[in-house]
Amino acid sequence: MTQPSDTLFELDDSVPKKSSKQASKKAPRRKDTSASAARDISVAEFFEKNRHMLGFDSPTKAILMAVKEAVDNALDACEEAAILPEISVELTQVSEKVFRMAVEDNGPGIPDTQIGKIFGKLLYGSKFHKLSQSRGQQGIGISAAGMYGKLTTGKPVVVRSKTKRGRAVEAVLSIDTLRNRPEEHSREFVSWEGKSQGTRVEIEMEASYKKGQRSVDMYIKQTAIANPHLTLHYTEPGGAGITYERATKDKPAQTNEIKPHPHGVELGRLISMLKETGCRSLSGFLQEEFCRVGPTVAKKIVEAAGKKLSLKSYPTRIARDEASSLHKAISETKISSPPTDCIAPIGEELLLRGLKKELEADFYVTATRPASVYRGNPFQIEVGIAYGKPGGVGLELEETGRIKKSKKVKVDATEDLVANADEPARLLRFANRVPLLYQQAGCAITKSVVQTNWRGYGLSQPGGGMPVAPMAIMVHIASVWVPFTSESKEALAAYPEIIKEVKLGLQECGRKLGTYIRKGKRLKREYDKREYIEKYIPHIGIALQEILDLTNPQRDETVETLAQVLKAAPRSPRGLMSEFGWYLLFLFAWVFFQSLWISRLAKQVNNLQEQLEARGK
Amino acid sequence: MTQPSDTLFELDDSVPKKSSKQASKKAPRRKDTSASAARDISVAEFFEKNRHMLGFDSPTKAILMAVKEAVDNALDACEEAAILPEISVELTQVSEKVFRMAVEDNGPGIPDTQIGKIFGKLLYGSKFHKLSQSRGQQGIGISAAGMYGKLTTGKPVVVRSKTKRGRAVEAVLSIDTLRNRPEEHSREFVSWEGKSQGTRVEIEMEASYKKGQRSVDMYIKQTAIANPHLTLHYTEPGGAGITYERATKDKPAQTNEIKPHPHGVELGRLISMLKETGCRSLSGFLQEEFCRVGPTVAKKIVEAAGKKLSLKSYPTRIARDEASSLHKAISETKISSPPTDCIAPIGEELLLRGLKKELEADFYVTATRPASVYRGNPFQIEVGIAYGKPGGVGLELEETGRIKKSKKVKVDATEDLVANADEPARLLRFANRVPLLYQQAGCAITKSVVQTNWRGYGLSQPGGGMPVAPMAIMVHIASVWVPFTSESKEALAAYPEIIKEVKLGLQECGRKLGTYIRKGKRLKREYDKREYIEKYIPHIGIALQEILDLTNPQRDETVETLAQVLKAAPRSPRGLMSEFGWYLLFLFAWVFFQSLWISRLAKQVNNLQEQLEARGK
Amino acid sequence: MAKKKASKKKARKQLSVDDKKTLTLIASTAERVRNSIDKRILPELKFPIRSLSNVKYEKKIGYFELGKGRKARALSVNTVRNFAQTLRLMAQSKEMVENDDFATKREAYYVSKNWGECKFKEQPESDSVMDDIEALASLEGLSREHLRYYPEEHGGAVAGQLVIIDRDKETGEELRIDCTRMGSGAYTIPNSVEHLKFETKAKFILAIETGGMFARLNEHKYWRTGNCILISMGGVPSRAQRRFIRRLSDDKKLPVYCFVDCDPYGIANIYRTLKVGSGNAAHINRFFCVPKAQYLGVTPQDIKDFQLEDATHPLQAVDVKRANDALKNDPFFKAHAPWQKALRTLLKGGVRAEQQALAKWGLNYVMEEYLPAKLKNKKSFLP
Amino acid sequence: MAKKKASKKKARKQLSVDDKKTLTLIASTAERVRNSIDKRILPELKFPIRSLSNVKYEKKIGYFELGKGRKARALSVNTVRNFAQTLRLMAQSKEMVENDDFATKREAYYVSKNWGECKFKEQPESDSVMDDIEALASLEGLSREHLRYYPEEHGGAVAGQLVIIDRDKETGEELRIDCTRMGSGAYTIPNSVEHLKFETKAKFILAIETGGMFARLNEHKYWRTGNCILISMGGVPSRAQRRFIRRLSDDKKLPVYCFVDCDPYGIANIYRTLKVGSGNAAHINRFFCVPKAQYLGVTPQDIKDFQLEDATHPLQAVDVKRANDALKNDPFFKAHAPWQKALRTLLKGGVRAEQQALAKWGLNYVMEEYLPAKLKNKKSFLP
Repeated sequence: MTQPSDTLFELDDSVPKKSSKQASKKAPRRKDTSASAARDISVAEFFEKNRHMLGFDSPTKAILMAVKEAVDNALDACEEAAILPEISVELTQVSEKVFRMAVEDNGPGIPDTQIGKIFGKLLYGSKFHKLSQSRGQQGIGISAAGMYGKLTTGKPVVVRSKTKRGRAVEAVLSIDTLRNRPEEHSREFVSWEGKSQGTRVEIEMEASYKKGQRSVDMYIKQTAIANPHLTLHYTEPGGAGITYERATKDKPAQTNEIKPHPHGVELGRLISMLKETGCRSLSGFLQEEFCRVGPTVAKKIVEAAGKKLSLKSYPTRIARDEASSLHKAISETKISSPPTDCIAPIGEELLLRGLKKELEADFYVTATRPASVYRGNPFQIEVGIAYGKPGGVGLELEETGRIKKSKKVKVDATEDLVANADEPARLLRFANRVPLLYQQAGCAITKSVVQTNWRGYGLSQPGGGMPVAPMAIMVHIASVWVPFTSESKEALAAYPEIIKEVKLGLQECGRKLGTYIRKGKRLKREYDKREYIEKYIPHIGIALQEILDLTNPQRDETVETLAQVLKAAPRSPRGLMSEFGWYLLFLFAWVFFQSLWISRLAKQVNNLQEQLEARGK
Repeated sequence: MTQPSDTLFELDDSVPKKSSKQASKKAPRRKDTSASAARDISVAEFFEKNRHMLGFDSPTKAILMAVKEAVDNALDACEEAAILPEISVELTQVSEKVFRMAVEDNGPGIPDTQIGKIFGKLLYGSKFHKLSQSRGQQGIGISAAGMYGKLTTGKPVVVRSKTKRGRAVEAVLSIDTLRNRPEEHSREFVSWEGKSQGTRVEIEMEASYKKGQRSVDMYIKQTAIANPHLTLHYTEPGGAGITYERATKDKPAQTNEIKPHPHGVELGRLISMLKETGCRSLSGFLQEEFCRVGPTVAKKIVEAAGKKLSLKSYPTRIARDEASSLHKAISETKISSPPTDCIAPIGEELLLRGLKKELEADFYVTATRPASVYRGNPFQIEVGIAYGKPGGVGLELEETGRIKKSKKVKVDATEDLVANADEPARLLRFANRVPLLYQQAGCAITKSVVQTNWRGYGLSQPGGGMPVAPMAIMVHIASVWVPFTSESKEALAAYPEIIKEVKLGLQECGRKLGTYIRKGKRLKREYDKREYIEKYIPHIGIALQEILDLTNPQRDETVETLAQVLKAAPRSPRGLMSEFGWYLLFLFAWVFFQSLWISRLAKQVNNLQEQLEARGK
Repeated sequence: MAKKKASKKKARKQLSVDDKKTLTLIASTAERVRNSIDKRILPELKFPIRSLSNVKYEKKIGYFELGKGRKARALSVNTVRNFAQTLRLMAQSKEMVENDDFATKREAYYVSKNWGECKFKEQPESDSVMDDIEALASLEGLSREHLRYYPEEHGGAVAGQLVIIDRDKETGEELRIDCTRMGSGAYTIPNSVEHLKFETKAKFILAIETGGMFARLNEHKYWRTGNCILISMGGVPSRAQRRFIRRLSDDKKLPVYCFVDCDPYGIANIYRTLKVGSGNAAHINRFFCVPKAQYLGVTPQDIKDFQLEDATHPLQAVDVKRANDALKNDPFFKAHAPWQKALRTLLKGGVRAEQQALAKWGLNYVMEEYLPAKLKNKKSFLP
Repeated sequence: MAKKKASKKKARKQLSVDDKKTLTLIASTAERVRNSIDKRILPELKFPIRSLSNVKYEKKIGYFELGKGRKARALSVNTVRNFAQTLRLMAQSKEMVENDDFATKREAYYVSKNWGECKFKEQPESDSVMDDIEALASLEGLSREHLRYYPEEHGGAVAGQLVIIDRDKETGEELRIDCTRMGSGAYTIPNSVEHLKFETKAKFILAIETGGMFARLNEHKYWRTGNCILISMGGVPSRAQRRFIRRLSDDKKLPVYCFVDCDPYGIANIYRTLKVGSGNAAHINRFFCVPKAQYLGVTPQDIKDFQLEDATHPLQAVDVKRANDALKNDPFFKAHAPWQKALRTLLKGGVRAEQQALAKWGLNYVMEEYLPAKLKNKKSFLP
């Protein structure tokens, strides 16, 4: 079965093996026409043939995907090295159908030995095996962009990199799809003036450049929103550059890698972990390989797992049936949620700044939910809402209590991320600070927005779909493992835990928005009503004059008096509170009273339970 | 960069390498906590973590996917070995959430050496590198099913296989996801009574079993329709078995593998082919590596490619720029379409039999389109339509010309694949004879159905969506490479060539359906009208009697005469042909005349062109 | 502008008692408002609540009556426009009473176009304010017609054993209109009938739903054989029709027999409105309903008795809803067991029959057979 | 059944000329059908085509006239039901003429319920067959009323300087109805007016769109000051109204002035129908249209002349469409340049004005200012 002779030709990369005896290195596939010859398929070959799965299915989308992968990598690198990122993206049109993308960062640079694999090998990366928050996770993206460039233009990727201590290196390389390994065309030291460290990637590819909701421009703009610590220079093809300045110098919090949480591990995975571990006791295994398991919890688990297992059982010798009992025991044991220092949300304050910087609106609100867990993976949801075209409500309250019209702000419509009043709200989706531009309909975030009752916040929501309002909704998920529905990372899978959290976030923002909208509507009403007074009082005078045959001075005196009385008491208690209104007030009061009552009871129950548990121990 | 020392530990499988020096074979990942350590990711690990991408995203879907992969493999194996397939599928409920699937075929069996890799390694198979029609193509399916089973129940796959000459072997194995290689737990010779050859796979998995449009039952039934040469035994969990007998003993035509067509090759691919080829001249390369290229075409291409290239250019030495010219030259040279003996459609006749066998309807029509090409890949579209609940129109014409009511046939509603009259038509999608049950909305076939104008055939099509009719539409694509939108193989990508062909097929069937529907409607009208005569003639008698003071005998005589006259000339020419009608007839005649004229002219043009070309050569 | 025009009109010779009452009502209302302002208290107007919740039905009284519920509308920013419009419409009313003139509701709406900002934007606005004023007036026993706001619709046709006594408004001459001498034509009821007097020897009034049936009975002088007065309603009777029938039946102590289609609309809308008025206009019922009215037919029972089954139409969903509403929510139908039974029969039968359905048995079957048969057995009438 | 009933009726004393013509038409039609059958040829009926394509308008004649287009309906499986129904309705007509009776369209529909399978399912069916018969009869100068099928709707109210001479059908007595002596009420036009005679000293007829306006003019006896006859149309005039106005204006050589809202509906529907009839019922226009009618107001010019701008409402989309249709497709409006101009003015102004809008200047402005001003300058009328 094994063919050790073959391995002598190999470099350090996995090379497809053939069951045929043919061994020519140059043309490993030629002549191998025996129909039944089953063979390994290199993952690069697979994705080359199925590149639409990676998002490279149209020229318009391809350039967006490439920019996205390059920028994501640059940001990840800067953050890992605790550098305040400054990234430039430059698109150049080479010929009618060919564009060159260049992305340069001020990150730590890439060690010589890594350059080839990072850019010339699929499924290679530092992020897949870790449970920690990062933009990339699969080790496919940037290599796939290079592969696409090579496939459509024949041109390799040009990478320039300088680490703090090393010299700047420029490598020209492509991916050997048959073997899924890098092929270096050249590598040389170069001088890189004014650059202390950083990486620059250039890829030429067949592409088409368009503006709009799902364009590179949009990706760049949304990236600036979600990464307020980033300075981003962007040059569109043949166009002038634009710079998004950073809004803060605070870098995102450093995140820690975590071990898997016991509740997220499936039986099969548990069995392989038992087999692979270096631990020599079950107790040690549980505490070492998982988070949130200490001696007490380990003991509880093992006890629940039945008599065949003890704390000292040797992990690699545990049979399937016992593993199954162990798995059941884990699922039945109460274990605290995973630690959340592994995820770094943007934060309500910074998110607010990001929104205000890039979206012109009347009202902003943001919410960062507490961390939660799906399938053992911690995640955290953030929601932001920008509402109202400037000047939309158009009224504001002076300090003295008078209402006045507010000034109109000029809006550049092409740059506007906030929907028009008669359009569905715009939805901006982010995963680990990366904007998601495609497959909105299939995304768990969209589902959550649609399932939220926006009517409760004073918006219209025709047909139970997206709310229709001058509004942009932003939703960000930060997680150690974002559950994308496909390799092209465009939409979230609909885990109920995620949908629930997004909805809670939307509701939190929605309530504040609702208050704002109601306030706006009330101001408008009051303003209109005061105008009424001035309009209609004279007519009461005329009518009284006609009926009671008053003289003109009598009439004017009555009008004057009435105006004074009415303004002194602008709202008669009856006008505000018809009989109906009093009932309502009473009911509200009752509800409030009851809720106080309920919360007190709940606290009591909690206290009692805690006491009970404490005694149980 | 290379670490040859590591390779000594390897078997013949690709094992992930670590850049750290740690080399413990038992626990290759432990302790490797350095955050920046980039590493290979095994493709099995990747898909284990992303198993929703393969279709294993819910327990209901998982069992369907597993059955599908197993049956597809069995059918492919039988066909490759030219065996008339007989397959049995058996589902058993093991516990509340766990089911066992067993699929057994009478195929050629699997050679000992292959069993492990076929069931215990992702991206391994005989079909990926060939351009020939088969059900499986990616080498992922059945191994992924096993991996899912292991992950959810911890139980390995049990494979039993017997080749014609060998002894029956039973292997128990699972996939080592970390290394993407098979792990055999046991292998032994067994006796397999009454079995001369075949394979049996058993997988236990977490699953849930439901009936309905996207169930295992539906998959089985549709498989029987698309594979009329297959006998299929199916046992549902705890239920009685059902057998779908084959409708024909003719096996599908054997298909040939083809070489790629020059027009389907992208620049990057061309460059690698030039580098990998064993041919020593450009002329030879073009003729050897591609289909439809002979000496003349090769010459034309090379001439068009410019002066730097000649027929004798050494392929591996052709530089990128010249390759680019060559690529352009290929795309500009006229080359015949690829051969189509690489695809085997079901055929109109057999498709009709399949439909009649499994769908009860009033009217059937099928169409097999000529083969066509997308991105250099030959494909062929087949369409079938089953229309009308039996007894729906409810009238038939006797030989004598009398209309009578036809007998009602009892229909078992639960078994019915034909939609009800007020529902959208059911759509049955097939790719290389495999039913596609999920993602109907995103499929190119659905797009084609929706874009077809069904109103023209007398059906309603509200809102330009699916036609609403008591109807099932079946569409089959046979191709050497089916462009699925994802690894779970549920929907076709929307290539314009494919959409065009599907629409043409639908139109071909639609026209015949339209004729049938119109005939049915006409029969119904005539029947109703004859009844009229009997109803209303007496009233003419009464009216005449009242106005003209006729005696009763006079009245009856008039009525009798009138009935005779009316029945002798059931349609008065004026009744049929009002003035308006004559205009129409004239116009029709004119149109017909003109079309004759046009076709004659077209023929002339054709002839002339051919003559011209002949002279040009 | 309106004031100036008014001064051109000749002064009224004499005011009637009702007119004086009306002027007093308007003046006292305005006076209260002005006094309130002078005391620097926000003035308010009190209106009866016009909704079903403020309505009661007693068999004895025979019509829906307004309850004691009042809503007070205080002057505030919310109500100032409505307040001004109410007072201006009252001022307009005063002017019309003084000049013996009137305005239709539509005209009143147009008059407001001269009020500047205070004008009504749509007629429903002015109608609503007018309804409030009418409700206010109804407390003093005054109807909208007393306030000189007349309905747009005229009052349907009258024929038969009746002499109507009117006067020439200009000359003061008494006019005697003999409704037996209209030939195939008929007398049209004016939109205010308060001033009419009657002479009759008829035994009853027959109120008919459709113009077609009225034409048949008039053409064949059924009022002579039946010794009655025929009144065509043409659907739900207008205010003027109801008031005319009410005054005629009160004055001359005549029973009123209602002859309408056998369907929930004929029963619950046309007949019910004629007899007891409507719930949401309870403030006017005391003037406009005809408690003496009885339902002659077509009854659900008639469909069987006169074999009309194959000349019926199925009840529509809206019919069924209307009938069920009547059964469950309408105090009138709830108070009368025979109606409960009849409506249930109707619903069970599932069909409705029109007056004209009787033509199935011949065009004049209705005069020659149906009406005589029904009148002979008044117990078959429904209350 | 119908036959049996009929025999019970007393025989008619004497048939009028028109009645005889009617009976001849029915009999000859039936005769032709029977002869055809006897010759074993499928019988056919020829009807004039009732559509705009078979209509012509000449200023001289003054109304839409039926062209020469005929459609032949041969008996066939397609037409047998319709054929039978046509003949049965004609038989019914014969019976009614002989008995001096009539049926409304609705009654005719119900009569068919006794025809078994041959009965009409819905009234539109019987209406359509009746329209065909009417078109057939119109070729002989007979209207539907001659066939004794009367419309459902009555004919609106009449007041003013007119004595209508009718007769008591039962006693034969002559009845003189004096329309100056109706008080605040009015005379209702019956649904057939062929037998009426008139006496009048009035100078013109004023045909008024709304009941409200009619009530005002009648209440204030405008017919006395204006020396005219007032007729209330209440929207598009019914057949009986149009025939009444036509016969009155023909008999007494009276001009007819039309006073309607200034909007496309008032102009293109109400006035146009009164004056020239409608395109899709051209077969009846010779009886029903009033070529002498003139458009008094409210004209688009009046909106400016009488400063009604702020009492107008914007034209709705349907109004604009109607006006454009009239301009482009209506032969009547195309034949009269003043109307072209007026409609363009209306469209340009973009607003419509109702009769009641004049109330803006005071309730009686219409009698005291508007009508006198208009009548003084008849050139301001539109043709």
